[in-house]
Amino acid sequence: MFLEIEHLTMRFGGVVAVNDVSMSIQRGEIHGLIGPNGSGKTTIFNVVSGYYKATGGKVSLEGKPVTGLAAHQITALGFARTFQNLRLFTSMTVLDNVRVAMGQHARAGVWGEILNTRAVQREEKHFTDRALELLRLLNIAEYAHERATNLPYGHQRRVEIARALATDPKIVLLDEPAAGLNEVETTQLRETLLKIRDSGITIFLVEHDMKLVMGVCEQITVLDYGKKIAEGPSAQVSRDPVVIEAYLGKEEDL
Amino acid sequence: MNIVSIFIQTLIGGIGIGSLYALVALGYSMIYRSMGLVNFAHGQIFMIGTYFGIIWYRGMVLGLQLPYAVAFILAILLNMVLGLILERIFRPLANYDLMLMLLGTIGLGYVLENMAVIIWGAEGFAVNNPLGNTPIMISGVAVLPWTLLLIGVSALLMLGLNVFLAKAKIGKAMRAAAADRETASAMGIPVNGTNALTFAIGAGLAAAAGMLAAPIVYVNPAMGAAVGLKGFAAFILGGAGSIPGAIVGGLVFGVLEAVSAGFISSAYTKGIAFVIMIVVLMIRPGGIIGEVTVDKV
Amino acid sequence: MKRSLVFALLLVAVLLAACASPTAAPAPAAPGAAPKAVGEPIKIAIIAAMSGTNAVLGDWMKKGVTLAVEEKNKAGGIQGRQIQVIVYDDEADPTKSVGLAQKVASEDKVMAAWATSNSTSALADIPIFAQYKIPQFTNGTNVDITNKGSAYIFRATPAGPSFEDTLIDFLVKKGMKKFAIIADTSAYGKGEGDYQEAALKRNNLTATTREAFGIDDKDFTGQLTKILQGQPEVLLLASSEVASGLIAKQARQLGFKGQIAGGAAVGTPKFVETATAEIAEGVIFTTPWLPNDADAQSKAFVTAYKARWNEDAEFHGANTYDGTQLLLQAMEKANPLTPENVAAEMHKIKGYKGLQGTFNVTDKGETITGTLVCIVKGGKLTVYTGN
Amino acid sequence: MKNQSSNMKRIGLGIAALVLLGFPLIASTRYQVHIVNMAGLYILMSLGINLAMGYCGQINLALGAFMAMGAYTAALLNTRMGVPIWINMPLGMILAGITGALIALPMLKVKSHYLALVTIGLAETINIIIVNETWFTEGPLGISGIKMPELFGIPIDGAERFYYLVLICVVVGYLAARQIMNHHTGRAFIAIRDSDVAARAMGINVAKYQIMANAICGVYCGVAGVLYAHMTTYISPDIFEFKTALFVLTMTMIGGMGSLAGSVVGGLALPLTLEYFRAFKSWQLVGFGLAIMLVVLFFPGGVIGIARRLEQVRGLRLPWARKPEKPAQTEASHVP
Repeated sequence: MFLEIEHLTMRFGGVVAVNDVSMSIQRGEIHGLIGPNGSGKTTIFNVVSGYYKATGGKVSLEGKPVTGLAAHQITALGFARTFQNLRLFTSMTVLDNVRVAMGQHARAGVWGEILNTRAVQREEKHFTDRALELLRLLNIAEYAHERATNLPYGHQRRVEIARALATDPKIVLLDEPAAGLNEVETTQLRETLLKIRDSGITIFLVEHDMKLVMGVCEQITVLDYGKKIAEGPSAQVSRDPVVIEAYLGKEEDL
Repeated sequence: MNIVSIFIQTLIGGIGIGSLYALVALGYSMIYRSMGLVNFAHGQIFMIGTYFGIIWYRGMVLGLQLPYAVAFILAILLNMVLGLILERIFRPLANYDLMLMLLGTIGLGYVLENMAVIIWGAEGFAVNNPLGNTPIMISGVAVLPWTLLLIGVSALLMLGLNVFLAKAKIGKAMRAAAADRETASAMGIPVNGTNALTFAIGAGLAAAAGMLAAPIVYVNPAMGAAVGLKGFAAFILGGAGSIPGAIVGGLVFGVLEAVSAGFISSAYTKGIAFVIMIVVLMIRPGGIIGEVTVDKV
Repeated sequence: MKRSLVFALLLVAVLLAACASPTAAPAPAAPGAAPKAVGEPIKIAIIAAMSGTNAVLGDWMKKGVTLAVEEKNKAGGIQGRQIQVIVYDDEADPTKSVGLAQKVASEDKVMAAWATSNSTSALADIPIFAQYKIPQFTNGTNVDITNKGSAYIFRATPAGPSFEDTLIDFLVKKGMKKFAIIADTSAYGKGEGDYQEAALKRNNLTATTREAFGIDDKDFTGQLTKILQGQPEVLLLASSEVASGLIAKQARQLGFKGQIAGGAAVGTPKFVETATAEIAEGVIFTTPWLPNDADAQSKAFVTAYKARWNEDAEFHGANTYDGTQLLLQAMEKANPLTPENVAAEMHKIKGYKGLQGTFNVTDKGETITGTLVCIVKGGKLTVYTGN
Repeated sequence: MKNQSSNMKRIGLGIAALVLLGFPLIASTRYQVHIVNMAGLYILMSLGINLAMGYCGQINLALGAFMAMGAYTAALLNTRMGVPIWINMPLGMILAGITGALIALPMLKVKSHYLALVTIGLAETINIIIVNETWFTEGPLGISGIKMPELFGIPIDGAERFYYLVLICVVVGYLAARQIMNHHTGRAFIAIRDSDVAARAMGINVAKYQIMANAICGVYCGVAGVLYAHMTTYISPDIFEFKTALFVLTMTMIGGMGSLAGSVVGGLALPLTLEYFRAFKSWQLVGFGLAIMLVVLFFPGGVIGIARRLEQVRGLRLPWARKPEKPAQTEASHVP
């Protein structure tokens, strides 16, 4: 298995946010994680990416254990993520937002940077080129030198995705990337997701927009009250009566 | 003297000075909880408050020599007026970054201290003790009547403040405004007004501390800096913004100093107090009573 | 692009502004050069704490020096030239003091400088005045000041050990054996504490306890309680006037019945005021000069001081007055009148009778030794006359 | 157009370089050079604190302790073993850097005003150690008789010659800081300040960079300390008290926190302005206090902030001028 989550439990004081959830993700797939608000989706993301320390259970990527590592170490293993509420580096340009995420590949060290050695210059050029490439992938290259927070909301979402991709991940965790986007933007996002998947990166997606989820995800896991209530191919899950009752039933407008 | 009475003797000294720290720390805490402002000029407000009272007691205004109790009340009232003015000036600072608050209020400290130098001179004076310098002996432990008064009045003030915040209508309004500015505002509480009152009470407490300290210390414009720093330490140690925290912090810091001076190493008194404080903060980053805010993702 | 330019120009503007500072003299820098013009006043600088906790020391220095200079000016000045005193506040901060020493040496081109009333700042300034060959006067008591090998430093008052040796020899002679020391951690307090310990050692004694405190401390219960456990006969104070006063007060309140004693700082009205007359009663100290001293010279000084400053004279005013008299003498003799020659003439002064006694300037720059044992009586500082 | 502005820039930089190189010649007294030398040391410290606090967002009030590390290293080695400044400098930098790194350790746990107090406490503790361990540090009286440096037999003994040493250090320090900020390390600092949560997700080892920022700050202050010791030839513990840190912070703030140029402008402007107003004694300090209050209340971006506002530069922002999204992280709201 590529990503393996086993018996994951997360408690905050007396509240059980995630209760004994196990699931697995195949390499190269787009895997959706859905469920009503407060069902523990973001908590799972936060545990997987190292922000919370799981109360129980374990996570592993390609057989290597992830649980217990610090967030930046987990990123180094090949995880990248975006945030539900945008967390861009607000005083940096779009380009720098993306470049800073490549830092784990910086070999220079502070001395090399001060001396601005040939190797550092090469590395810097490589960062810039790669960052621009990612910005082009997300169609925001023209804003490279704008301050990130000056961009429209939808574009800021794309900067977050570009930034996540810049860490050179094996798997990206996207936390509601379509939130706040209009229909056109959502369509573009869908194409972007497919492009990312096609470039060999696995996607783990938390999303409320069912059309998007059903359109791109091969596999879906459904949570309710912190428990897994269903999983399987999207077509199958969308017909699952338990899911309809627990989730779709509550939000008829979808 | 046996070891127990030696310890008690040391402890009383620590509680005395600790009560002063606590009163000053309460000022920090009151202002912090209402406005989110860390007022680094509070030591100087304490100093000004002391002068505001002592000038009446020593007949420095129109030759009027008023009784100490009257001077005490005047000090509190005058300093509260100063507090009201300062609150108006610093209202915009409340939403700023800590660094800006730090510098802005330190700037105020410079102004207050040097204005005091200009008005009252740099030299300062000793204030005679209205209750005399003869200690009361209780089974080998010597206690100055003034120290008892100091501890007693401090305790009363702290108790009074707690009751005021808990029971009085305006106190409740202040608590509400401190807890949630917007909701309080929506409920019709004049938030700016309660903030001004909070600031004034903080300044009043500082004046009270100053007047309680005056007969046992030496009054000069530089007296605020040291007390201000220790009051700040007490405020942080107890837990920023917590009323019981400020009291506990002040007493702990005072006792810590006295005990390390008497029993560990007097040369390292301040160092020991600070190191213990740092260790406490490493274990409880929110202070002894303060709450730790979890970094939400 | 534009920003770098703005920045560069800002930089230039600020630097040029520095060159045009309002106190700047138009002449180019020439270290140690003396003013040539005949009618031009001779300048003497005072660098001392004029604000902050030590302000009182600076104020006393200003009063003593100014009084001596004004008297001389009235009498016609030096070689027909008037003397001008320029006062600078170093806030007792050595960094500021060093800057000001540079300033008076290179901009004001002074004939001599009083720098400063604090031992640390005085020490900091020594290399500057030595470099410019300008005589530097201090009333700081730390022994190290004259041990730095400068030919331009002069101490207008006895060094610390003169105070403490006399004091402790006297007390030991009176039969005291158990001494405790409480000293602050400043240069002055720690220095005096060390001299007290050394004096005790000379008498084959050691302090029962030596305790320290920070200069900002107000409560000494911890230290004093510990000291009292050793049941000392004498409590030696080594700190500033105010802290010494507070400690004396608290020691008595904690039930200390023995002798309280100390050096120069204890022999001041400020100490008595802080401790209160009641508690200061009987405190023994040493000083080279007391305001109610009997001889005619002192009486004249006390009267003149009171008339000029509307304030009672005290020890620091007297020693800076004495030092300035030495300086004026040296300036009279210096030919031509340059700072370097003044310093050389200073070293030749022997047997001058001043307020504090007879001055004999040594190679190191000490001018006087010897202190009197005194006692606080009825709230007044008096010479000890008992047995 | 572009050519013209780059020519203007060249001319401007050329004038600046000339003034900088010729300053001791056009200064009318040695004292003026001394004041500018001191300003140079403050600029170095200000650059350090700008990296750690302005860019990386780490409150640090222990600058005096870092400076003391450099100064005491130089003073002790020079007076006891005759070690020259050229060896003391790297040693002082290393020791001050290590001190900076150690002081950063509590930062990993303690935040905001708690951190302000912790750094004050650590600095005080270091000061108390210096005061009390007389056998090693000469105690409160300080160390005198430090030698001024010498280079190839030429003594660097006056303020004028020392000026060039300071100038070289400031220029190198400034350029080094610029290089750091133009590369990954600098970007990581800003990322941590803007959102340490996101920074971690981008693979940035927040703790490592926080420690590094403070170590670098320590190195800058260490350089200032070594220079100070050899320049004034005397040091004592009271030089390195809290007020020094405060002074440097104030000048950084007046120049512009989060801007390297701000460090330079503030570091020159504040000491020189104070010099102008020396004659006003206590009023000078009242004015100083009022000036700080005015800057904080009305121009929180400092001089550089004003310049930028005039320029209307987009894409850059002064971190300290912003209001935090939620006012002042109200822990207050948790209090019963």
